[in-house]
Amino acid sequence: MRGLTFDIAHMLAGSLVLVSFMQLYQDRLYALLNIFALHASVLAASVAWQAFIQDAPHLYLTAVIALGFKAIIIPVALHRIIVRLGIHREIETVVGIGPTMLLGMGLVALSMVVMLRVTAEADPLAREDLAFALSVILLGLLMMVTRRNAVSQVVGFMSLENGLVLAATGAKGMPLVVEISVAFSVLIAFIVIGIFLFRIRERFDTVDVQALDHFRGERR
Amino acid sequence: MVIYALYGVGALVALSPIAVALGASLRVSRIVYVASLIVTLLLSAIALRCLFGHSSLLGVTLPLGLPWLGAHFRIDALSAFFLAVINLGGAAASLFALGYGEHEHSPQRVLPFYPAYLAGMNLVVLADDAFSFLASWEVMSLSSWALVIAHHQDRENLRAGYVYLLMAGFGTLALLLAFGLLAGAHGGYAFEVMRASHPSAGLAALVLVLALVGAGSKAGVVPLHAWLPLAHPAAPSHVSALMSGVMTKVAVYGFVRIVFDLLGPPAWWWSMLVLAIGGITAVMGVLYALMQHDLKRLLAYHTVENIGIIFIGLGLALAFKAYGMEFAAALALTAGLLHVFNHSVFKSLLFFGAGAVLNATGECDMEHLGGLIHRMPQTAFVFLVGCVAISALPPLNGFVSEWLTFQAILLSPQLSSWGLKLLVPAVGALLALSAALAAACFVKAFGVSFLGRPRTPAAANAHETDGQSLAAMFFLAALCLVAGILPGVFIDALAPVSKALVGVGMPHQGSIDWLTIVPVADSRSSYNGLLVFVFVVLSSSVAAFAIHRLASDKLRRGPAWDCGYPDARPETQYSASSFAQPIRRVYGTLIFRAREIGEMPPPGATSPAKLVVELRDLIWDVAYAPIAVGVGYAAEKLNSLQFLTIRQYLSLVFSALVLLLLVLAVWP
Amino acid sequence: MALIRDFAFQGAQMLLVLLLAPLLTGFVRKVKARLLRRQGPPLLQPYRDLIRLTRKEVVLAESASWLFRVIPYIVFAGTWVAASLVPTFRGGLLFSWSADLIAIIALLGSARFFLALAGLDVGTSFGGIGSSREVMIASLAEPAMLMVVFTLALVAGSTQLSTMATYMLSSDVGLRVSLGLALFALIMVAIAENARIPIDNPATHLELTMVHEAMVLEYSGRHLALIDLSSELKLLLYISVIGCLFVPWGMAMPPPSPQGVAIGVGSYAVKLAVGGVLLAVFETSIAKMRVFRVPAFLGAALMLGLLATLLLFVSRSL
Amino acid sequence: MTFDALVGVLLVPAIAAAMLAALPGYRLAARLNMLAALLTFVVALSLFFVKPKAGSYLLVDDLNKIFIVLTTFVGFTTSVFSASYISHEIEIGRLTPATVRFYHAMYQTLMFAMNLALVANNIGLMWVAIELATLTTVLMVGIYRTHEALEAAWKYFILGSVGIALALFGTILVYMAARPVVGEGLDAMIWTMLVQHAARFDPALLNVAFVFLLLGYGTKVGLAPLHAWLPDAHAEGPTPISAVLSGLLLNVALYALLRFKMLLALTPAAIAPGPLMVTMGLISCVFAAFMLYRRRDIKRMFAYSSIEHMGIIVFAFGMGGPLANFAGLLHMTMHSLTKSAIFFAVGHVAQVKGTQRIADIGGLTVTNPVLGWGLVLGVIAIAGLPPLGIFMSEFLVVSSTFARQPWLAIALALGILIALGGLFLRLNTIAFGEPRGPTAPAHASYVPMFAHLAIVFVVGIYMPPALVTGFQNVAKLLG
Repeated sequence: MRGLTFDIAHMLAGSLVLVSFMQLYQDRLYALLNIFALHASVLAASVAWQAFIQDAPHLYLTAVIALGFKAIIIPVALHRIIVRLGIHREIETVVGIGPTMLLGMGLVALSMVVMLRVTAEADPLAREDLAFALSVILLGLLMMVTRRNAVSQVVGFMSLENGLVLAATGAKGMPLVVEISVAFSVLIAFIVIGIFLFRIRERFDTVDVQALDHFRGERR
Repeated sequence: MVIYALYGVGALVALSPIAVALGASLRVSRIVYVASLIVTLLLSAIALRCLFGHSSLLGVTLPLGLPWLGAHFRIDALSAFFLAVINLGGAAASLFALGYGEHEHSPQRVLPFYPAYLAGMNLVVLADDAFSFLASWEVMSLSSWALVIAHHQDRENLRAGYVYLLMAGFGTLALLLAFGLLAGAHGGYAFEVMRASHPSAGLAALVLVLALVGAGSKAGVVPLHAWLPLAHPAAPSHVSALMSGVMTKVAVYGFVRIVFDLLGPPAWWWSMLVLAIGGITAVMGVLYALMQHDLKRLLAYHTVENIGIIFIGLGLALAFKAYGMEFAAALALTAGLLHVFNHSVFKSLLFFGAGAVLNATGECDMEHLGGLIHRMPQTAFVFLVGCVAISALPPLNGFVSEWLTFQAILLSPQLSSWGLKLLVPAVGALLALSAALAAACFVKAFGVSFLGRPRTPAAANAHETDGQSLAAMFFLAALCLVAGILPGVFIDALAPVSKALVGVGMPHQGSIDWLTIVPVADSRSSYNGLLVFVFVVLSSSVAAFAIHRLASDKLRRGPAWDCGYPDARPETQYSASSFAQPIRRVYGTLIFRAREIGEMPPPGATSPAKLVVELRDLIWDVAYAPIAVGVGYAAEKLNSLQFLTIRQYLSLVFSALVLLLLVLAVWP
Repeated sequence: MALIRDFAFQGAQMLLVLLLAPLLTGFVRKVKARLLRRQGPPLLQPYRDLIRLTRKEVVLAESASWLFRVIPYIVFAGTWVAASLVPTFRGGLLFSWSADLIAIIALLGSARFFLALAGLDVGTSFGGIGSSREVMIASLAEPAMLMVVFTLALVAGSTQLSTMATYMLSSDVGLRVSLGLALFALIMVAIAENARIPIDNPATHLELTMVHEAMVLEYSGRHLALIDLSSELKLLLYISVIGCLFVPWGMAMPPPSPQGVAIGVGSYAVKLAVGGVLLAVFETSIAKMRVFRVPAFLGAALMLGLLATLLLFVSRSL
Repeated sequence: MTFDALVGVLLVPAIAAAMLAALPGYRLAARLNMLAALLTFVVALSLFFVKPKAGSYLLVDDLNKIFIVLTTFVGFTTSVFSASYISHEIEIGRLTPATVRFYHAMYQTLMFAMNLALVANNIGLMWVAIELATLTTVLMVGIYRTHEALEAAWKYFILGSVGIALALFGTILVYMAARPVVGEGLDAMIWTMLVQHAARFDPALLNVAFVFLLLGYGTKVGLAPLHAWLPDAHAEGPTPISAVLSGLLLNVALYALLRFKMLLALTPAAIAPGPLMVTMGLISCVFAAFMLYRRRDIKRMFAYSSIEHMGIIVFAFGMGGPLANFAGLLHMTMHSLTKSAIFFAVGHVAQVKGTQRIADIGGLTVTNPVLGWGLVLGVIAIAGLPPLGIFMSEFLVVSSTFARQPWLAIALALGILIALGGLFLRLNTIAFGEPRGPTAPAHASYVPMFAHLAIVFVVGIYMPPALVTGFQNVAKLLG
């Protein structure tokens, strides 16, 4: 049974990394949102599995939060925003998809190397999870860096937070305060972003960060 | 004793807020200057008392500054001497300012800082630990900076103040590092702790270099002098006098304190460094001065020259000390310190004179002056005294200290190091050269601005300056004469200082008959200013009497002969730059890349012919301009980081993260 | 008693230099004239000139200041005092210790300083030319002179003229390269300082070549007399310095015996005569150089002096 | 949990925030704001006399006591300044009463968040508090709704939340490291517990954790190259907020960093945090010094100077040792006071001249002498010239470093010198020279500015023994 639980957790976490790669691969906003929803649900699954094997019921709550918020509400809301603001649908990338994927590979390798140096008596499950979580975080960050489009940057940020949740749940017995704070922060973050998008709507025709950066402080 | 001195300083410090509170008016300026005059006089009395042996070397420690250390203050012979120099200069300046300050058009930018400036300089020489020393040092710089930019509407003054502040900060940091070395990792910032700790040879050498850079940048040692001729003239004249005559001496004090007192036994090659720099500074300074036509700037450059002379004396003292020749060391050190005093006297005098001229004519440019001796005879007289003194001519005081320096140089063959054997004569030649050039320089300064015929209406309508200013100038002139004809007294006063620093003092001069001074031995060399003075006065008056009696004393005024050229206009007089032309031809082409471009109008054109003289300050071009350009370049390049997009900033964060993770990955 | 005698000697010395100076100048002129196969002025002509000048009234330029009138006396006094401190026929003068060689040079420096000021005082172009060139020459001549002094002082271990003379008399001097160099430099400096050909021409009044004369152009009457007298004194002084330092033989040393003094006076006269003849010959046999060749000339003197000193340091250390 | 001073410093701002959110009328609101801030400060002062025992959520020790008092004090003076500032803003119509109500509520929320971060005994709680502080300041930076303000807020928001996310990951890792030793659950996040058992933590985990915490909280501290949000946020937000950002929020982030440094220092096998901090501090100092030269906006210039000083402080703490730590603490305190004073002055300047462009401001000492000389004094202080407090701390940092690491000290000294040049280059045109721009008299309260400067001046000359012992204890604590 021990082996199986481990394999499943491992499989779920790994698939989360895989989905992050899929996100990197996308070049259409809607597709990106769908993939993000998938990302969130995989996260929810892995959190639920963690809740089961750690028999820590409060983690189920986290799983539900993840599923509810990130897999459903946020993608839908972003859908709406895209429609409302009439953001054009394809994602402008800085680096081409291919190089980005390669970079991602490198990052995953890096996070493995860093994490596997951790002494083994911290239980292997945590180690694997942390390794995957770190790579998910780095991939999210990579996405924020290589995408010009505000929405995709937001998505990158979200997947980064998913990585955080994964790590938090991987941490055995971590108090609920953390998950709540994560959800809380995501909520606040989302609200603020929403406010900003609308304010920006008032002033700009696009939420393209380039346009936002147009004045850049002292270029007056 | 020291506690009274501190009271005095406290009084000065208290003056600044009072000046701010009372606001700017004639009455307030009188109050401030009278008060600082009184306090400085008291302080100089204290200093002299300490210098002539009645000082208890006990210091006081106030619960200020670094909490666990406290602020240590102490008066030993060295600080007593410099305290005297500072406060004599300060008293003279305050007296002068009583009259001069009335013409100040923005007193509210001068009055609050003037007492603070005096207080800062006093505190520097009183301080007995690194923190108080540096703090007072910076206060001194800062208040003088405020005084330099007192007339801030003139952009040149602002620039001068800016350069000055940067150089001051640079020097302070150098001193800070030097003290950091002396104090060690555990922070033994008190001076007695530093004396006790003996740094290794390499460390000591580093400290010496840092001290030379730090104190030298304040004293105006070439090539760190660039700020000096900008800042000193920019300030009001009594402050210029203080900066040139006194503050540079405080810098010299810093150097002496660190190198002779705190640093322990010197290595022989240190003196080579100091000597070389001193010689170069002396000659470069006077050559720069010769090229100027602004009176105050000329005087400022001349300060550089005298600082060089002082450093030559100090360098010789280091050399002799390194070889354990105490008496020679005492001679050289005394020569240097005596020149410190002399220069503070006549440089203040000359700056006062320049200030009086500035008040009377509104001009400091010699090309616009001339003939002032007719309109302001008394100022002309004291200025002449100052010129003779600074040109190291007997029987005034400038000659005595240079004579002593020469005597010290003549002792140098007994040094057993080859480097010094070859260097010292060369330095002697440089010293002689600078002395001769100084004479030329002041013939120019006095001759062009005071003699001849007025070149502008302003000069023609000049008026004699006020009583207080004249009083201050006559006081200093008298001091020049006294120190010139009775040098023995001053040499004996310096004996305790050299006893404290190199072990012995010069032989006691007061006991020698006829008030002669004999530095080493009777058969070797001796000088008697008094007799020379008496002889000159006697013989000249005898000659005058005889001729007027026995021959004619008739006199008729007529037009100038001038080889028969009729009524030449004042413009045909020699101007400052034309006076300097021969010397510029000789030295300038090499050092200043001096070029004379003559523009002849075509035949028939009525426009006048022009002669343009181009001078380049090579030191600025080589040492300073590149730094400014470099900083500007770096700033420009880095500035692009202000204009990135959010995504690019994120990628900065991202790459920092990846970098650190890589570091962890390869961490053993 | 001894003090009185010393006073007497000192006084005699002062008067002697004062009286001999014009004679020397006249002598040089005479020799020059003869070398040029001219009759030349009588030997005593300089005295006549001086007396005539003192009798004349002074014509003073309107723009001249009080300083202009004081300066001749200062210049004269400075030169005279300097000259009277140089041992001529007898060493160990009473007041010789009141100023050593460096101080004497500095005294001459002060005289020149004031003379240069006088050149600027009236505010004419020629005065300016004179003083500016004078200070340029001095700025090179004085260091050269000081280098010479260094050399001699290092040899003799003193800057006291009498002591130096005594040392030179003593046997342990020997023949030194640096002394030769120093002598050479000293002669060059002396020529320059006394405004002789090739540096300057005391006889000319062709404006653009004047240096010394241009400075004193505005002087007349007694003032001019004093100026001339002091330049004559200066010439005498330099010759006697050379004599006292390099050919001190015959100089009477204390305690003086009458015959010693007699020998001293005689030898001194001989030295002056020889010096004058040599000067005249040199001047007649050479042409005046352009003003801006002068720096090269004096720079050479400075280099010689420095070289002499360095050689001395090196030889000392061996 | 019984009510004590700790709860007080949290409750007062929370209640005040609620009231202000409800309260219309900005004059009354401003007064209430001042009152609440003053009350908080008084309560904080009481910490010196009654020492509450550390609970499992809140704690007070020598370290955060200093921070709390400093924060509440500057919070109070800033509220005084903000009253006059805001009223002027409403007169010229840059702000509407509605936004002002929002502003006041946010101000107290910010106070609450910062105090919470300081007194939290739980790393999770501290993280939440700092996150809250970030979000509130984001909202206040954007309050003017101009292009630049929105852009600045957006930039601040994105960079800030990324940093905060990294910090959270670091926190989780610390928990992971602590769990095997301390045991599962809440205990593994409580400072006091962590510090007790830190020696047996897994070093490798702590290393990774510290990297994330350094980058995460370092972003808030404003270390280069994570600084990008700081200048714009300072330049575009209302000036009181700039003062609070520079004076307080940076300190709070620094406080978190220091806590974790202590933790790491207790674990022998882990990498030494010192070199990392020294490097980043040095980079920030020199970089910001160069950035001062090309500035055109006066508030942005002083924001860069904040980066420079944060660099110096982090450098000092990185060097470690009693002297350097003491210097770091002193420098931090002096910098908060001085920099907020400068921002008070700058705020009034900008209101008088109607612009923040340096090119349009000139000759202040002629047109507005009090304001101008106040600014000059502030710049002199911030440039590290005596007799003001920062000179003392820089003296200690440089000289104590030079004996240990000469090259580092020289680099730092050069940075300081370059910064001096940059600051005075601009000050020359701002305070001196020909007057430029409107010359209306500034109707403002100079009290806060000169109060700060007076404190800085006094400390530069005489440090009260109580302060000294307090700092020295903390310096020992920091190791």
